[in-house]
Amino acid sequence: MITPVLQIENLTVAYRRGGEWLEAVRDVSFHVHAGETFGVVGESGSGKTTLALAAMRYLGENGAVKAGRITLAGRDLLALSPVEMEPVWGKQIALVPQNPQSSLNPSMLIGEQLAEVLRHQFAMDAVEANRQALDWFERVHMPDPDRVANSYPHQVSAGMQQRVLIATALCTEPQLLILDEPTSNLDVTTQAVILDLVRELIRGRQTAVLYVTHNLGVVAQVCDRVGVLYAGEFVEQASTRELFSQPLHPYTQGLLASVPLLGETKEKIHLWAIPGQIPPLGKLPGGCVFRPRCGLAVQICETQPPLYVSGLKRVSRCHRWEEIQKGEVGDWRVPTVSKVSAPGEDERRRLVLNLDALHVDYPQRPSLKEMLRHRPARKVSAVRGVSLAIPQGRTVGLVGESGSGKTSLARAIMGLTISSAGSMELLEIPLPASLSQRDLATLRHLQMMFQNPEEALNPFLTVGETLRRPLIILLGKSRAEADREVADLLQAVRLPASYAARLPGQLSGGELQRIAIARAFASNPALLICDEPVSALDVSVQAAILNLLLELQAESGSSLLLISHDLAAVGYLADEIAVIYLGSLMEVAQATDLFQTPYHPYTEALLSAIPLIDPTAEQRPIRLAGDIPSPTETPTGCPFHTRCPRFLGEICQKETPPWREVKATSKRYYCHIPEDDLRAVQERLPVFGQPLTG
Amino acid sequence: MTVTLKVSRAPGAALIWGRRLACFFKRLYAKPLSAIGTTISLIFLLIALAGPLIAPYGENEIVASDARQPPSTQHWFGTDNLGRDVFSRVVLGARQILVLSGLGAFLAVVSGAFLGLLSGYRGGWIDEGLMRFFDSLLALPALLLALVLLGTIGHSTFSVVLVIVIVYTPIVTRVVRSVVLSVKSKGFVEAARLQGESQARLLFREIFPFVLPALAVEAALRFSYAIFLVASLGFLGVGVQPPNPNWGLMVKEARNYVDQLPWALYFPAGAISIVIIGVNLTADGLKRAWQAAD
Amino acid sequence: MSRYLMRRLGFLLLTLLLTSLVVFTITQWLPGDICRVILGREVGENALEACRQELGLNRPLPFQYLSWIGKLLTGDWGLAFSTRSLIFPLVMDRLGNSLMLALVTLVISVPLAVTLGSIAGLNENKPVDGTISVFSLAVVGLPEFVTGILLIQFFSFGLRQRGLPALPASSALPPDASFLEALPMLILPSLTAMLVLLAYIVRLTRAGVIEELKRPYVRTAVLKGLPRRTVILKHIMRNALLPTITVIAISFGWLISGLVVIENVFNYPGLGRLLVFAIDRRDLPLIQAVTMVTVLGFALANLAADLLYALLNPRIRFG
Amino acid sequence: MAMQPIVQADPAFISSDPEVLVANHVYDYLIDITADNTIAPRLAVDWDASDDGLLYVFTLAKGVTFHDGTPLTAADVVWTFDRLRDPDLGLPTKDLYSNIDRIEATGKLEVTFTLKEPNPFFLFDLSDNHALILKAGTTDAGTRFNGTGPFKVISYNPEDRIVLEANSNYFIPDQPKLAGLEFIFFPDQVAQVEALRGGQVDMVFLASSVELYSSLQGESGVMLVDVPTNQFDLVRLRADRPPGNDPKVIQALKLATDREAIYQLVVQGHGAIGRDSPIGPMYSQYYTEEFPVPERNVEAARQLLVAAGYADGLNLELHTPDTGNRPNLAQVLMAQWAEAGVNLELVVEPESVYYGDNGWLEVDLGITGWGSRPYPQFYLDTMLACDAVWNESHFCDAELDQYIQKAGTTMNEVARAAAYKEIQRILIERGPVIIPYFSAQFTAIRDSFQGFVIKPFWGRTDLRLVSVSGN
Repeated sequence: MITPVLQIENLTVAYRRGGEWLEAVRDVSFHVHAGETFGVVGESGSGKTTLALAAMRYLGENGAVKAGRITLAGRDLLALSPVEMEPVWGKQIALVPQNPQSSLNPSMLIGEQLAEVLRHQFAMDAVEANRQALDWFERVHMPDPDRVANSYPHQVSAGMQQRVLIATALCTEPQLLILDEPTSNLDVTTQAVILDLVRELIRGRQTAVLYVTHNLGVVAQVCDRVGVLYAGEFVEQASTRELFSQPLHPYTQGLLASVPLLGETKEKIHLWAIPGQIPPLGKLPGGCVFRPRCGLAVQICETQPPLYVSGLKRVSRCHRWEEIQKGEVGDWRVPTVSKVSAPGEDERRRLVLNLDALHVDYPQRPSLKEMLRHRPARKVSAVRGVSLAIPQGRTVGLVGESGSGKTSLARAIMGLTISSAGSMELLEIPLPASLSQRDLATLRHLQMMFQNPEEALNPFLTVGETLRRPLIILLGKSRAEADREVADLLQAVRLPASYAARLPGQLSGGELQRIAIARAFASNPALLICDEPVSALDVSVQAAILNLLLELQAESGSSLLLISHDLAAVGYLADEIAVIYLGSLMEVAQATDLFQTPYHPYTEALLSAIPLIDPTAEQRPIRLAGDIPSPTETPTGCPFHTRCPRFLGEICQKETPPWREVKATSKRYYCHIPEDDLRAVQERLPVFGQPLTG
Repeated sequence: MTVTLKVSRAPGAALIWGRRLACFFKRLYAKPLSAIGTTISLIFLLIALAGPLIAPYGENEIVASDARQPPSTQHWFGTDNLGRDVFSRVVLGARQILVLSGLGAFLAVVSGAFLGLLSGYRGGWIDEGLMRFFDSLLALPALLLALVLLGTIGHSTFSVVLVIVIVYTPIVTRVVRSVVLSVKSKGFVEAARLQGESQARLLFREIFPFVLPALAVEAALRFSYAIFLVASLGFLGVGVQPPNPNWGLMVKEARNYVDQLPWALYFPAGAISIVIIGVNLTADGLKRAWQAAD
Repeated sequence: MSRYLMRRLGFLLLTLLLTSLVVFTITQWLPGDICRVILGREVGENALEACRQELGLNRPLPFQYLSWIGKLLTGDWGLAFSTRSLIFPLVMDRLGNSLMLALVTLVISVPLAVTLGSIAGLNENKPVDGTISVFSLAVVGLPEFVTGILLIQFFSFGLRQRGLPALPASSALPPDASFLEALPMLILPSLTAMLVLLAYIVRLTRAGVIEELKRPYVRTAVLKGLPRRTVILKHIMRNALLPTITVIAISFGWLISGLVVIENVFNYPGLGRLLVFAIDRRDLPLIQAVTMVTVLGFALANLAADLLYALLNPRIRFG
Repeated sequence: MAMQPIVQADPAFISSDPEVLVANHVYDYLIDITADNTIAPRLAVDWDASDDGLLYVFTLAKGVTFHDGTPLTAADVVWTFDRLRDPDLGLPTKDLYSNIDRIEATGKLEVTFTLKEPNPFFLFDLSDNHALILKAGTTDAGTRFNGTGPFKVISYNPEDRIVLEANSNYFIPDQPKLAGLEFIFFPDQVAQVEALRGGQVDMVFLASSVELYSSLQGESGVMLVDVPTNQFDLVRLRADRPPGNDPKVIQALKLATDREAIYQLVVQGHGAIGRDSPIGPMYSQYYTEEFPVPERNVEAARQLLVAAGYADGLNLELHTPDTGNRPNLAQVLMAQWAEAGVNLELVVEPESVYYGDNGWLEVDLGITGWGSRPYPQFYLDTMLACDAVWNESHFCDAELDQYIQKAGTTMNEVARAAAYKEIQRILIERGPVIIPYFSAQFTAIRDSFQGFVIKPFWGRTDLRLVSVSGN
């Protein structure tokens, strides 16, 4: 048994908060061999980052290792003093951090930040170090390495910054590489490129890799073995293939069931949501830590389960793992029972919202030169002529990456940002561009939900006061009536009536979002816009919120505009989906049709970039070159032509493409390539595997 | 110096505010430094309020026979060249300087809060115009502006208060404006706008609670700087009329005979320093308590 | 970068214009009669009238303002009413003295304050941080005149009474004194100014360093295996010093206010004493001239700090 | 030497001590006043007056030249005095010399003055502070110094210092004894004392500041000179409108004032106690203590005020310049009068505001400082006579006026002394003025200097005789 590079046994780490010690990680053991990629999956608060930092011996002042051993290539790290750790940090361990923007020194040239490591670790002279640095930039496929080396971090895109950090980490050929959520802040297309790079660099080396993330898809595509972390404890460890095909712990099964697979619409399956939420640090239930949320909890579960060996190099911390293995209990993927929303019989259903060539521009502060030569001030056009119709009672999804203008569109509809051109109609009545010009009746029919639950509620007002306000102002109810209705609203979002007296500070992210939903539905609006409703929440809580939105929409009959970067979640919830890129729509189709060929090249790239949860599925890699162009100089002709893998040439650059109808489906797409050519090319190689059957 | 705010809110809210203020004070006394500072500030506040009761003599009461005596049981801080009891003048001086600076600082904070809220929330040309004007006022160092103003509108307590307001309102406005700008873009403010909340209620129910902690810290800071300014003006003999027991003026008068009557100089000078240090420590404590509360 | 420069210059000019308006209107309400000051109190009415006419006090205000601005820019600052002497050389000479005192104070206190602030910041909540913070909190409290008088009592009287060589208590600089001759007279005033400035800059630098330590790029630097000294000097200090530069500009404003008091305590012939002299004499043009010079100095200091900040901060330099 | 900054260089406008001292050494007077208030020759070596007192003939010293070399002639003297008395120019000496009929140069070095009426004090008038002889036709006396005096000006830096050097061809042989003079200006006196202690200056004029004087006691190497003078601070109440026009109020204020306490507290027993009349002990031949000054009686004062209709207290604003001992005097008065029910509100102002247009000649209650004059008549003519130009108390008493007129014109010494006695009686009985003290003048000079004699009006001190022993 060759000694593993990283060996962690019975590790317990605790943080001091206000005098008492709270255990973030309890009795964790695992090891990583050279050349092996071990994934640690867990939601926020599960202690995965603490584990990564503990492995590097870089806990903050108030964190300390209470028990256990950490050995790196046979050497006990806990015995070393910080000064002795310096060479270890330099040569043997390396970290790729989560948010690249703030992990580079803002006032130092990028090239220098890499060269200084080479100079220090290998005693290179300046010239040699700079040459090597440029060489490493080549290896991480950095476009135009010279320019990047001589520019500052704020002048390059997030993707490029992450490449610099990867180069910095690998340039000293460390024995152990730790990646802490390296791509969670990146767009899905950029993430795909970075993941390819990581896989390529690891394959050639004997480096042991510890990959920490909350994204199941990424783990499936990158890691060899996986450990599932819940509330500071490993509940399961297995090879990636075994874990995804046959999870042996209720929490893992619940996770896999609560994440919508690409292509699964609400007609096909009903997402399983794990009830309750993650226990706060320091208040753990007795016995099995997952007991309060577990569907299979029985009497024995009150005793702390050990890590049962459930297979070759496989463990599971569940008393009933054998029953799960035999398939007797616990399968949550349940096909949809009832038709959630009856598709509209009369096709010419009333349109709740109709956008006609909507434009949103932000004027740039003109520089003195421009003022003198009175050139028109440059402007950032975030939304360029979007036309969209949302029928009564239907859910329309709007999918796009950051910088695609989806939030600007939402704010323009709500009147928070004033649209510069185009018209809007709400319930077939013209909608004034600015919020201040709209009367209460219009406001009542148009509500919005925000992304960050922490900022959705005023921390100084109780939940009751927040919910009471729309009832009084928009629906003109009296104080007493409003108070009574608050209880009903709370009940509708599955929260006890006693929450009315609570302050937002005392609630979890999931609960806050539920109250935000209650507030939005309070005035029974015709249209509710949700801007990234679940992206700020943990995976296990997302499913519950998506299902809640589904049920409330069905009950109230209002229509929903769901805005997100997560194509899978939108695919599950929306009836119709529109894909937006650089302020213009690329493709609009019914949910089911969107996942059938022919795809607009951008949609195709999106689909191939999303990491699938099935490790066995193959995906044809289609990668977009360069970065999203800056909104001030928008490309002529087709906006996507600068990065389109199916670039035809002159025609894409010069002429704006027509909208093409796909026969026998509801799909329309915005591209010069005719339908048949597209279908021919795309059908030979499926861009993403078929969804997990059964 | 506590900013007493008469907020008529539902009982629930009063309870919350009560608890919030209580924990504020608890935190103030948590750290040793701010504990000392708060105690000093409260003691001097007490002296200012109970001034006439404590002071054995009037602020200008002259006992010709007792002139120029060192500190004794009868005159704790000794007497000055005109035979006035230094201890009484320091105590009554406390009232005069604390009330003057307190009033000035309070008015500056109130007007600063209002202007800050207005320009922060409304933005547009009001914000631009106000900020440019305040920039020009801030270009004049505080004491310079005070000297020129006092030199012109004449020496009276009213003019000193006016100077404090003119000198410090721009600074408070800037602080409040930055808080408003950061809160204005938060989700719940926009949600309130989307639900038809009126402008006024939006400003005072949604945004103002966030401004309050920063305002309290700024108020304490302005209060200590105001004392600093009033004392300095007193020393320069501007803005205050003898026999006003302004500590700065007492130091200036005592300076001529510092060799024979050193106590007439050291006690007022000591008083000034201790009060300012006390209020500074309190302001520092407030800032830490507020940051911890976040 | 040039856009940033142009905008800052634009603001500077606008600020100066507005300040000149503020100064001009304020000084118009000066009670007290200049001519009475000049001609003494026994003079007859028609002599007063002649004097008012000569000094142009009767012309309508806008004209007075425009002619004042015109003269201000061309350097012809006219005669000081009370001393009947040319204002320009008088103010420039006093400006020279004030700048000398200010520079001596800044040259010593700024580097000292930045080092102390950084040390306190780096060892947050350790004993060394405690002592530095308490010192800076305590000293900020002492008004200049209190520290000034205490220093005189101790270094001047105290030493002389014990027969030791004592520092001069008053700094009445002979007009053509060289720097060396003036040095002993500069020690006490600049020491007083330094105390107030030191405390102010230390606290702000300390906050800057603490803020910087929390930033993630520090963790990256440490995990690169770089020695702690390089991490501190090359990474942390470079970014921590940025906010300190704006602090130094603001402290210049503090210094000017402080100097007004210090110059009066030590009778140092600087702009501060000249201003109090002018206000006491209700000498209109002298007050206006001194105030505008001070404001110009203050505004230029702010501009210099802005530019320095932009140069060192790549985010602004490269837009 | 340290002193307050001078504001005025043109002799015609000088008023403060420093200004007179500087002018006194750059220019020369026709005739000078000695330390004991007698007339002494200076530019005029000899003079005689006609029996009817209307004609005065002066003979000028020979060989006198201005600093720019031009010789002094009678024409210069005539031009100087014509300028001083010219009604159109409105100079301070306009009224003083209004009694002169004409002035002629009756010889190259001989000048004759013809008066309209006899004036026993004419010689004193000619030795007034402003009467320094200028070169005929001088226009820029305010900025350029061209006198005949013992010192020449090298440099004048208005707000910092003025440097003089000895005038080699001064008409009096072996004078001045000092090689040069340097007057350094200090706005506040405390700094002047520091400069003396620090060795930066050799002489400091402390005016009437008693504190600084006592603080320099026992300072090694410094000689302190204390000279009683007739300089006094005048507390006066406007008598032409309420409340001042009611004699009961005046009497009440006098009764409420404790002169002994003021004398001890404000001037610490230096100088002399005042008796409410400008005729101080310095004029031994006219000064009398015959008439008793009202002793302090708070109860009587209160009764008088109640009788005058101010039962619930008399509120008054007391204006005073912020120089000399006047602010201290104001604060002591405030405390003393408060016991009698008079509530004062102090308004301490810079001199430029106090002597401004609605200042000392308008306010109801004020404190004005009056310099020491060689002869008392000056005060009576300019301050107390009905038509006096600076009658700040607007007091017009026929009987008093009659005595003033008599004292100012009679050539008979005995008659004049009797008139002055009556004037002192009237002022004590019903004059709306309180003069609590006559202040001494203090000077501190390094003991390495000799021949230093201070005059009552400090500015006229003569430094020509001062010399340095080898130190």
